[in-house]
Amino acid sequence: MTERSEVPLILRVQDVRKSFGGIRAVDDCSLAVSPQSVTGLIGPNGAGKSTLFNLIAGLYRPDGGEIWFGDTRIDGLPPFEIVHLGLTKTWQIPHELRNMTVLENLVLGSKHNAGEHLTNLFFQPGLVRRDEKRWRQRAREVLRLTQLDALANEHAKALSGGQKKLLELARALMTDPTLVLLDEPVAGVNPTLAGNLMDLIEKLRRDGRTFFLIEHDMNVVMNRCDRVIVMHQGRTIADGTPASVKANPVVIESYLGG
Amino acid sequence: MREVLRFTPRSRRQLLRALIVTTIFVIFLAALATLFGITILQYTLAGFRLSSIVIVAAIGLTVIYGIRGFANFAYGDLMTLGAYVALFVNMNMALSLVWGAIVSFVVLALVGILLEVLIFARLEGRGPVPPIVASVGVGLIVQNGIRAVATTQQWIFRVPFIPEIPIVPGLGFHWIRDLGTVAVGLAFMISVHILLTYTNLGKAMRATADNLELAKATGIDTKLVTYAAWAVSCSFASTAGVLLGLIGVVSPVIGFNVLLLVFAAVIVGGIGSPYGAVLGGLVIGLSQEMSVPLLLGLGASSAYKVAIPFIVMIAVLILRPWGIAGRPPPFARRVFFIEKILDAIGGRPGAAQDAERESGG
Amino acid sequence: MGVPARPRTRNERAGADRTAIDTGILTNVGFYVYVSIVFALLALGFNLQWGYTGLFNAGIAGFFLIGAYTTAIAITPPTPPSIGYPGHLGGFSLPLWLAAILSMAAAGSVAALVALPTVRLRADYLAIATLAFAEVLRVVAINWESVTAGTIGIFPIPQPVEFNPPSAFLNAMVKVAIGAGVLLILLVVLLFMTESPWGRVLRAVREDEEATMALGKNTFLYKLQAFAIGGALMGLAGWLFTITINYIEPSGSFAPAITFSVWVMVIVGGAGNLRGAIVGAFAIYGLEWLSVQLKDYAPRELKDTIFYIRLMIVGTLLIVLIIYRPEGILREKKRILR
Amino acid sequence: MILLEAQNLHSGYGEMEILHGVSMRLDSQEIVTIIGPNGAGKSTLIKTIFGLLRPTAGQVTFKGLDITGKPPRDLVLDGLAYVPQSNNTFPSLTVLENLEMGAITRRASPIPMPWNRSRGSATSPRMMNDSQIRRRAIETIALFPNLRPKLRERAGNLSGGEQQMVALAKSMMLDPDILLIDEPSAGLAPKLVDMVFSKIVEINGSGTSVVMVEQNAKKALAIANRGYILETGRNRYEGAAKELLQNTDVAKLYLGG
Repeated sequence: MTERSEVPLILRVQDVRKSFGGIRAVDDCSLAVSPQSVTGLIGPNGAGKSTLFNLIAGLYRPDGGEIWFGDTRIDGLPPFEIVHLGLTKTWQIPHELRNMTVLENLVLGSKHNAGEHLTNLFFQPGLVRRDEKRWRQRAREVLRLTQLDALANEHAKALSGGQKKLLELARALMTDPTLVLLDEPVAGVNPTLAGNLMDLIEKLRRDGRTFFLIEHDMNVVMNRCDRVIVMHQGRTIADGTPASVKANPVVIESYLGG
Repeated sequence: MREVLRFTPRSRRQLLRALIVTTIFVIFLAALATLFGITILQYTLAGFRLSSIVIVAAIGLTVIYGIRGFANFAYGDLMTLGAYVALFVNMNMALSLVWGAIVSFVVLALVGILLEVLIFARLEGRGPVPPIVASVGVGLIVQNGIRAVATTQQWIFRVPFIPEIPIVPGLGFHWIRDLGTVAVGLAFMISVHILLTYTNLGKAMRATADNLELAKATGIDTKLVTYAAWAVSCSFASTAGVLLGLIGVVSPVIGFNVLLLVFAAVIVGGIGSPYGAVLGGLVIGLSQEMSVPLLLGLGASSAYKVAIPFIVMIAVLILRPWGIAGRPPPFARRVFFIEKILDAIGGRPGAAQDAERESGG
Repeated sequence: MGVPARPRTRNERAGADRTAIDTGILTNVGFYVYVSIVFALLALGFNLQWGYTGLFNAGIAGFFLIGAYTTAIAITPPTPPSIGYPGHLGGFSLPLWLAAILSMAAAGSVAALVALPTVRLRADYLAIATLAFAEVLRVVAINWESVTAGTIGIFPIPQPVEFNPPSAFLNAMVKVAIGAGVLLILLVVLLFMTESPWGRVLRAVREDEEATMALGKNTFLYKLQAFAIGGALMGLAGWLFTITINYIEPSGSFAPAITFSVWVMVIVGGAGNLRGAIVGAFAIYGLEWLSVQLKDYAPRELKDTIFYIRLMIVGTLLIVLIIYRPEGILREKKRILR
Repeated sequence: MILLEAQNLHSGYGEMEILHGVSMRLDSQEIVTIIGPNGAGKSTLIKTIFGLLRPTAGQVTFKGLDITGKPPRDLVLDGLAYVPQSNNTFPSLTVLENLEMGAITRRASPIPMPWNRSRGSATSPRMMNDSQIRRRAIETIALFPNLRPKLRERAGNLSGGEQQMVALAKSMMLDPDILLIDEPSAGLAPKLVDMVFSKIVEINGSGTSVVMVEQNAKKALAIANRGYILETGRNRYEGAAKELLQNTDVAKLYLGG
């Protein structure tokens, strides 16, 4: 890399492309996210935001371009390795594990849990027990943090839409990520809960985590994000503070039409 | 309407491609015949005979796959049922087998609609496994019902005796077994082509298979289309069953025994595509029968020929899971070790090795 | 047991065992119990694959066959070809426990090989590929006479314990004891495995593979493990079947109908429920056993039909259960973590 | 004259209610656009009107008749047409076949069957036979001259803009009274958006009233007579398109206040 900014970046996307059946969903998209920030990604429907998230998380393989997470190049890595590096994503439509309890959903987010490896089960039962205990404790902490503790032993399918969104976030936190990609975290969540959720994100940010989120609720984006990146037709068209983005004529045009 | 009749570049390209493939195949056959003697042509003939039956069945199977989205494991037994209905007409009512086939065609079409109404309509939207399980149940009922009613005895259709016509020593053909089967296979291929390209029902079927939601919003009577698909699928099964009985005997397992061949053909050709089914059927039928001299040459039993189609199928599943003629889905689930291997040997089959399940699932 | 004049189907054999040995109802019940245990092992294997991990295996009979033939070849004394019998690979006279390990290893590793290209595919592709695999294996078993003795099959397979004087009742009881012991051990081990964090990941894969991947799990590896271990269990079932039945042949015992019966057992018992799978096995095999028992009492014209009627009942059960009780009669229980 | 009217519609997906009482009306010969930020319930409204979603409360009337909860098939026969936002063509069918599908509800069955009573008989003037449908397809395609050389191409092989044209042409096959369009501009390059919009104006000129859901508010309002602005499942503003264009609050709605 020839140019290097003074502030180290936690995520760098460079000229990433992805097409589906002749339609370019993401078209030479480049952007960067600085650490310990809450960065918003906005743009009209079909701008390629969710596809970009899937590309970053390794669920799709880019047709071209590079994705760097800190100092690691992550495009082409399988999703589970990317998670282990500290990058997690949530879904716009919650992917809760329906027939498992909320607590089970969370404990599944454990990282390097000894009990998840078959050999340890038989050869290191003590370690497995200790690990599991530790992870359950951690899961309970996260549940308290996300105010889901009352629902710990409910099946995930029994939760309301908003609670499922919270569960998504809680589960993502279990993997102890440094960067969380949130796909519409407050869509379908009632305003009070949404407010709490964003407060929680703010708190976690102060603890050192970075959030990169797609959101359509402009109040959230304008009031809660440090920086906003705007995508339109598969590429970034603006990048800056919420106020500057709001005033940017290119953005207004892409949203309102020119 | 002149432009409608003119060949479009696409169909011209296809015609050209078909011609090239045919020429290569003929040259290949000629080479084989000079190398191994004229008997190889007998195996080729057997291959075509098997192919025509497999094609008829594969088209039927794939039609219901396109509309309903599941692999019908009862299909083999429905073929058997078709053969037995024809047998009943042929023996008990002492009519010609042609009448038997026609009656069986109609009866099986009704059976298909009945299956949809009674069972499969209730399993809509539950993923691929529940209908597979239910279809196995249907298969068990049909196969054992036949055993209970008609015993496990083997039967032979009453058809006029015609001796085989020798062409050259070591090569001969039989009017009914060889020409009849291949002709029926061709006729069904052509009629399915006509159904799908020239009739409203066929177009509506293709549209429904493409996009069920849009079909409903367009005003297509998707329920009627589903019934029609079942009728087509099961009546094709009946004809395939009659042909199977014609080249061999009628027994309660004739259909089940070729079911896997039909599946293999459908997968090789690309599941859900009737044209792929034709291609897959040819590949499967020819590869099975023409492998016989090869196996004998290697000193193996010719019974292993039934394994050949599955080797072809597994190869297709590894390299091109959407089949020869199928279109790659926009997202196919990523398999990292296969990607790594392919990257290592320096080539990936198409960019669509990539992620995701929505369209696959 | 003499040289059978022709290969016999399994239901015939069941009848033959009973009438030839003729040691009363207890031996017969013993027969029911140990064959049920064989099915229970198959059901446990399939449950691990489908019930826990969502991998729909239609080739159960194939892995069963691998286990059975591995055992038969491993434990039989030398059998030279003779008139009317082609002989088979074997003569190793290995101990039973070693044969069990070999069977599991053989079936498990073949399962892993089968899984490698297929577990990434949709459920119906996996079903077709595995069914095809099992049928090809059966064709090989029928035709590879120098190894498998073809359609005639491998026999006699030594009894686990030879009694003097020979006692069918004691033999049956020994087999029941072996079977019950194996089943008990397996149940404990499997409960331990499936209720562990490892088992939790399997269930997560079943619920939503993509989400599990995004939680940092190598889902492909887990699917491979579940499929291979399930296959190994089926291999073990083949081992138990071979040592209890004394005779194996490819046409009846390893036909697809075995696979379908196991499906019913697991669906009756409830996917993702180990005890349910065992209950299902005993219940559904009970149906077959009863049909054999009733055969002698049935009117003449129904004698042959009763076996077919049983399979028709199995088919009807599959349809009715999958429509009305897809989660099984015994539901998967909720896991409350403390 | 009021052609279509929705009153106090409550609707959504499953338990999740998205529309909390939305009303709108469409007069004949009008283009009405429904705009609003993402998640406002625009697409839900149009799907509820077209019978793809069942409202939990409220009423939809068409020419004064209650059509609430009528299946799409019957609505197509009544003279409504709907263009979904994405996946709006049949990819493996040719363009011509896609068009023919647009008229399939009025395709007279060669054999009168008891169950296709609602479609009338082959002699009913509303019914068409194959050659009439073919003729109608050629007429319709005249509106979209760039599709003409591609009649025999598979729709799936066309570009995004062309596919949008095919979807429009397909919905115009029966010359509907009302065309409901869901975000015609989504995913299209600006030049193509202009082309699509000019087509919609043309369609409107031929006598079809249009309800158009759009995100691209300015362009949509530029061609519309009136507009409705939704926010979180409720009516926020309504009025003549020109007034809405000048309303400064609208921009705030989109990019936050």
